[in-house]
Amino acid sequence: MNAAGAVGPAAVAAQVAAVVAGAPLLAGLMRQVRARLEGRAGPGIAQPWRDLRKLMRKEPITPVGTGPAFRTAPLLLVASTAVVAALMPLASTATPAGVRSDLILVVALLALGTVALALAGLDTGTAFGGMGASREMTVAALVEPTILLAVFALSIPAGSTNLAAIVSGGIHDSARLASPAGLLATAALAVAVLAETGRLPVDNPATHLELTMVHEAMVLEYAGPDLALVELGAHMRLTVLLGLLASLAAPWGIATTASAAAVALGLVLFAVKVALLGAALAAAEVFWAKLRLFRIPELLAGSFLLALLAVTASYFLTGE
Amino acid sequence: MTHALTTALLTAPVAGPLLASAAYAARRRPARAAGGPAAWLGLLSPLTILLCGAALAVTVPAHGAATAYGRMLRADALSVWMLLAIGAVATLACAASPGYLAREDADPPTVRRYHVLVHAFLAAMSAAVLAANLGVLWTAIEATTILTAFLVGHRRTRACVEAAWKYVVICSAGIALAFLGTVLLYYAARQAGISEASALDWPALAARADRLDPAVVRLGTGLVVLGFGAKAGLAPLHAWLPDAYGQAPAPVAALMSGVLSSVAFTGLLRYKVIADAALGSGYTRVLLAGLALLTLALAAALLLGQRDHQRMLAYSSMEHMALIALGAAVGTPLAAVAVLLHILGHGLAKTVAFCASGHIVRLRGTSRIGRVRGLLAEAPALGTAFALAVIALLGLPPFALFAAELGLARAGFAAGPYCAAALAAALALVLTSFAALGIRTARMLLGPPPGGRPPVRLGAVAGLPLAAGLLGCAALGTATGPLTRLLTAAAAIIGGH
Amino acid sequence: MNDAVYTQLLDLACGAFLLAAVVVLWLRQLASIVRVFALQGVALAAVAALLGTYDRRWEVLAVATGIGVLRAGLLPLLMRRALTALAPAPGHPYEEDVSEARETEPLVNVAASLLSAALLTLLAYAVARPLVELNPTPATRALPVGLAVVLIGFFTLVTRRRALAQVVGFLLLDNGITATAFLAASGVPLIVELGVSFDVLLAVLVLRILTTRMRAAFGGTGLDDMRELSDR
Amino acid sequence: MNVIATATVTVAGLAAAAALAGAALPPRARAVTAGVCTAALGAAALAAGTAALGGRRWSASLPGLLPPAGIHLAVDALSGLFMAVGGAVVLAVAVYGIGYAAGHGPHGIASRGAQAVLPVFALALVLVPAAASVSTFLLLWETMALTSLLLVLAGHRAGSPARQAAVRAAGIWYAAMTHLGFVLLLAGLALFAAGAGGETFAALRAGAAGMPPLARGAVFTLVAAACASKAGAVPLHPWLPRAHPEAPGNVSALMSAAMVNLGVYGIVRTGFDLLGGGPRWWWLLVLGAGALSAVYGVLQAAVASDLKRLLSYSTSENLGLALVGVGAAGLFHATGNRAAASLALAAALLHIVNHAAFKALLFCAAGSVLRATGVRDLDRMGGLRARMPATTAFFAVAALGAVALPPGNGFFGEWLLLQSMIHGLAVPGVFTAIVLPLAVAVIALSAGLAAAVFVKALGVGFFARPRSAPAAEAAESPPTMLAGMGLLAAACAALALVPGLLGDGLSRAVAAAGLADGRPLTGGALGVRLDRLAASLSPLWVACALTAALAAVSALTRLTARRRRRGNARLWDCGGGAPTARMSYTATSFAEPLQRVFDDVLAPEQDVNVTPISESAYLVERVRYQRRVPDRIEHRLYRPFLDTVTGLGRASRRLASGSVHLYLGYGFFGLVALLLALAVGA
Repeated sequence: MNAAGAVGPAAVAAQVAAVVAGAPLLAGLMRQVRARLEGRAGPGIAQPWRDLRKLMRKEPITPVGTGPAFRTAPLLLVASTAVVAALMPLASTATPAGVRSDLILVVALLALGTVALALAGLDTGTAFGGMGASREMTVAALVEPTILLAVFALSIPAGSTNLAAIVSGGIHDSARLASPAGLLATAALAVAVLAETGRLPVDNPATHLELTMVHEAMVLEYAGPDLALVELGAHMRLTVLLGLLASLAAPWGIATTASAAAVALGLVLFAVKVALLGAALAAAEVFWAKLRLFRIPELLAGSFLLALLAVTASYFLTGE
Repeated sequence: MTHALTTALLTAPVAGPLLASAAYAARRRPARAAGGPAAWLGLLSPLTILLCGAALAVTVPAHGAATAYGRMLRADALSVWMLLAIGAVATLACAASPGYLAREDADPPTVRRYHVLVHAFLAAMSAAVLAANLGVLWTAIEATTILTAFLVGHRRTRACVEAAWKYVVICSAGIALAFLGTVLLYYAARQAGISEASALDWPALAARADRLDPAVVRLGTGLVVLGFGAKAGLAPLHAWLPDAYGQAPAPVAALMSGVLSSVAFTGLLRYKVIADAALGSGYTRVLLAGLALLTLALAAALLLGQRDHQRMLAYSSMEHMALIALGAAVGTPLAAVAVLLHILGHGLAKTVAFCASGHIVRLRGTSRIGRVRGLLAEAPALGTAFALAVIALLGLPPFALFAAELGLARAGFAAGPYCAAALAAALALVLTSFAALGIRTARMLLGPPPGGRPPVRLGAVAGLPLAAGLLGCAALGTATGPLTRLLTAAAAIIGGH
Repeated sequence: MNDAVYTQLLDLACGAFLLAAVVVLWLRQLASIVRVFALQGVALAAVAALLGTYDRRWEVLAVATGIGVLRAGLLPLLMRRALTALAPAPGHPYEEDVSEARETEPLVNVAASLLSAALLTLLAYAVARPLVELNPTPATRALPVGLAVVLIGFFTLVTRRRALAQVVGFLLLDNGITATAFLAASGVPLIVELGVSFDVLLAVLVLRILTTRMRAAFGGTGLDDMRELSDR
Repeated sequence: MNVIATATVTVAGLAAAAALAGAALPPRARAVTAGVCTAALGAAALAAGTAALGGRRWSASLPGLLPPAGIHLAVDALSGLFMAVGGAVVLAVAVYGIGYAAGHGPHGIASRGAQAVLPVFALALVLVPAAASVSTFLLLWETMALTSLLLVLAGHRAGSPARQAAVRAAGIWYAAMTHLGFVLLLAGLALFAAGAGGETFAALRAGAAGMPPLARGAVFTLVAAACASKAGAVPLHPWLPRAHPEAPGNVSALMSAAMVNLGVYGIVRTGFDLLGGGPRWWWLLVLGAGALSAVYGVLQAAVASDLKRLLSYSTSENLGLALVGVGAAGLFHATGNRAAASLALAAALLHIVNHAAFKALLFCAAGSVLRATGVRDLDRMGGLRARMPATTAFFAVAALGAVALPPGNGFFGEWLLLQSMIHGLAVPGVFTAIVLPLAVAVIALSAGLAAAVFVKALGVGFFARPRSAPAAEAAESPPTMLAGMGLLAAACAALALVPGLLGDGLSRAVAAAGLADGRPLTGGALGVRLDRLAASLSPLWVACALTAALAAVSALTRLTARRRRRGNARLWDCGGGAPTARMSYTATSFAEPLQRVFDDVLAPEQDVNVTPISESAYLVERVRYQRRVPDRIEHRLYRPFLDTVTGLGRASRRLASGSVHLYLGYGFFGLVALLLALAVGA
């Protein structure tokens, strides 16, 4: 096996490692940005990591009346997100996973984690678990058309749903990204990402008030290592989705060749891009309020419209 | 085939039942009201018809039409097919008769009168089928009206008298119109130079029909269609049907609905052959298709509001006769095959349905649909027989009516846009009838047994004819086997031009 | 007999034949109706006899005799006997009840009935045109009369409330057909004629028997009582 | 002798044997013998179908049967696909049915009649795709309809009066709608036969090109409407959510997994093979109906709380998706994009195969639950995973397929469908630019809602704690039922992991429909690659990656954790403390947000009844709250029509008033009208 052959698998491993290790840091960064903007000192960006370590040390707890679904959901959440991290061309398109990095598959794998958590929420048999699951699935169901339509819009210029192909197409032909279709699709995808990751204005990750909880209500019964996994999974999802957004909107720097240096550069740029995006999101969240649950469809309808416009625009601008 | 044998085969279907009728009339002292071996002697005459039909079914397609008594009686493939239908349905009906009479607790004179009339009725139908002369055909059909009038009024209740009166008055008036039509046709034939002896002779008329005056034939055929249509249950003179079928003894209702109406319709078909040769097929097509659609619409509308299961079956008969008429209107060879299959299939299925319906009336003491519930649970065999008969009548496989309706649809859509439109309308109406019939049957059959009584057994004597009828109908729908040649030959007579 | 006389006589007989049908519509007393019906039978027999004499076909004469016996004799006799059988027995509380003997209130009143008869006759003329044109002879020119009587008979059947009146209607219809047969083609073949007559006779017998049963079951022969069998 | 011929003859023989066994044997032996014979029938059909998918062909004609037309049979790869699916479903469900029937009394599905009819239904099911003439097709189609109707009615005397009434109503709806479909099909095919001048499929194929466009359009519309009704497509669907739930478990599995497919088969066979494709509007109709059914079906499923009703609406949804694929294929074909057309058709067919596997399993599992608890209402289930672990596992496997997420078996089909849409846009046309994005949105929305639906079904129905006594006392199903479900689960797994093995067969089936000029997709055990399009997917790889990641995460957690032993604790519930079962979320509450979001479409009816106590108007004694989500299409489209027809029937009773004068009057006016017409006409 030559050096070039080893770079690919190494890049995949590096991506996964970066996402796993960086996700809590991203969360910490965002909280820190928020705290500073709100005039607080903030716990520092490593706080999520400290929380996770603390939780991992606690006794694993199985609430009475829950079943295997409850226990496996956190594992599945982290595992599916890790697979997504491996699949996506975050740092390099020239990985062995690149040929399989199908955009639809990525979306589906992320949805798999959501479904697993929702089932876990129902498995507890508590009112909160059920409520969280119900709301989460409602939002997820409504987000789906937006995401897929945005995917559709982004795939048209590349003629493929392969992420690596889309990203390398974006690198070689930057005009695509600035086209109306590209912008509209990215905007639609951004809204969808907010909804998928449970950020404001769709859900408030910091709340524990019954009436406003969505994601938190679902995982209310988790404790100890299980909770750590759930938290880690949520952070990873955010990182991966922001990474996806970054890769699609600003693919510059992602390695297209199997060279170790390019991959390292790509990795650094990935961290920077995601950190910037996260900071921007955190800054924006300071000025947003959470929407009522039944106002969320309006937001999602708006993003759906953007995605639809993106598709038609991409048709009318490229289809001659 | 020797002349004597032919004569015998043509005579027996008329003479046999007549002899049986006479024998019953002569028997002064019926040992018991019903049952016993004597009751089963009644099966001899329908079996005679069936056997003669079978024998003729072998010879006629091979050697052409058989005649006897100087062309008074004539059996072509169509007659033989109808003879088979009469024989089959009559065998079932006569097999069901002893059971019916036993249940009615009829007194000996009534039983005797019943048998006398039923066998005479069979003779009249055979005569109508075998008559070569249109006048004789008419006489025989009018004779069936008179004979069945007493059978409809068999029980002498108010309802029976009412039904019989309506039956006789409406049918006689209708059939009188048919006679007027026949007279006009005779006039046209005489003016066309056909001799007095053969001016009403069907083969002669059919052969020389192109010489007849179109205007007179048009008028005559119109009257005949109205007249024989009354007997066949076609609008506008259809209204006697539910009353008569509802009040007649179940086996007689089966005979009337199963074969009498189609015998009358075959009579009509004979005239249609002449009219088509004289006028082209457009006139009878419009006339028959119009009446068929009208009848279908009436039957569907009345089925929708129906609350009585015997009347329901009567309206279903109207529906089927209308489909047969529609097939005749289409008139292609395929449609003719469908019509003949329909006639025989409907005869068998309707016989089973009416006999089962009779048992139901006996079981529940009423023919109101609303009063019958959970029949399948209460009387499994009877319920199944009724269900299967209705399934057959709804035109579902494997019964013959499915094959017939399939053939009709194919033929109809192939016969030009107007036929296709008529057929589309007919299919819509049939769908309505289907739903109405289905809903009512479901109400009667389904559900738990009322009152938790133990299941009622039907018994072999009552069950056998029902099973035989259903089997026959299913077999006919699956394959015509040895009857195929006869079927083709008969279809050529009514649709072969 | 020369042609002019023959035509005159034939037209006279046909006129009487049609007139009798109209008079049946006019009358209310069932007994009178039966009497007029018998007269019509005579007219019919006369038509047949005239045709037979003119064509010198003696078998037609024989048929005419038979028809005369049946239509002017036997059938009216049967009906008269039915009528007496229906009348309340002496000493019966309703002895004075004449409803059984009268067609008190037909479905369509007498004036409208007569008007309808006129219209039906016109219709018969219109319809019979092709029949006449096929072979214009004095006999066929009278064909509309036969058709008109058929229509009037049917009309009587539809509008009369008494069982016996309805029977008369049916017989008018039948007379009309027989007349048509004679006028058009000097009658149908003998065997057919026999069969037809026999059937008509039987039909009337059946109706008579049913009338008796009706009276036993319903206490009268008013057809309006018979509405038990319906979908209502 | 040809494999297919042998298998087909075997199928017929086994059907006869099974029907006889069902009709004649005593109760105990009946179910076993008939079941084994039916299973063998399924296996034979599967063999025939597989052989046909492998490229073999067979045809036969029996002119003596079904006068006057005769029977014509022919099997090509397209027929083979549907035969194989039908056969496989029959095989597994028949095994399941042996145990299922044993749990019921002498009536119902275990009765003589039902056991005799079931094999005939199976026979018709697997032979419909083999029909090669109009008459044969109609005969088998109607036999299938009739036998399934009889089986739906099998439970007519069981349960409460309300349940009996529901069975009766279901039977009537089913009979009427299926006959409507039959009439449409009859009209369409008869018209086709008339136009093409022959009734065998070969003659139709030869004569179709010569027919005028209007006639072709009429034929297609009629046939497509009939087939769409069979496939449960909106708005011809009302029979489906009634009949499938009321049918016994094994029957609903057969109907929902195998029978509805034949609707799609009819459209594909007629539209592509026999008519040779057609203008865009045909396929827009199909696509529109498919999209409507997909969204409407899944929405109704989302708010349904009756498990079997939920599954039936989901059938409507999935067949809708297949119809979207068929419609898209037609659209691409009409615009000349043959590659995308064959891909879309392959996707539709694959989706049908997948749907058959998971829906049969879902209905079997639902049947097991119903048999064990007598409960169909999700609100009264719960906690079954403890009492019925195997059934729950099977349901979960199938549900994973139904939500179309990896590694389930539904994912690949929908992925393929989306791929065909994306690549279909490569060919210009304003039409496709508008239609395809909407179709993608519909697919996505239905996929998203399907996830909510099956999370609800699995989470509320099987997880948490029992919410009623029957659910708490449920017992696991007997081995034969589990074996049947195991077969289906194995099929689901195989389809999920190595769908590529179907690639050649699918290509042949698409070619048999007259679409492919190459092989739309190639693949083996490892993955699938699309012909001429840059897309590939390896479900096996995804499954392995997921498993590996799961193992890694699990191992890492165990390694880093301080304490390994899991402790038990009371449920916290935000401090509320161990809630009772009555406090847990029900299916109704789960669906409430979705129902509010789609309020305008679903138009739920609710009814609040407040009873104050007698002393005071302000104190409430009882509040009765009732909410139903009726099938709105049925209410708005069918009810008024049915009411009108019923009113017409009632009014028309006056036509038969009993007056002899009226009756004679009909004749008199008929005569006068005839004479007038003749007089005027002359």
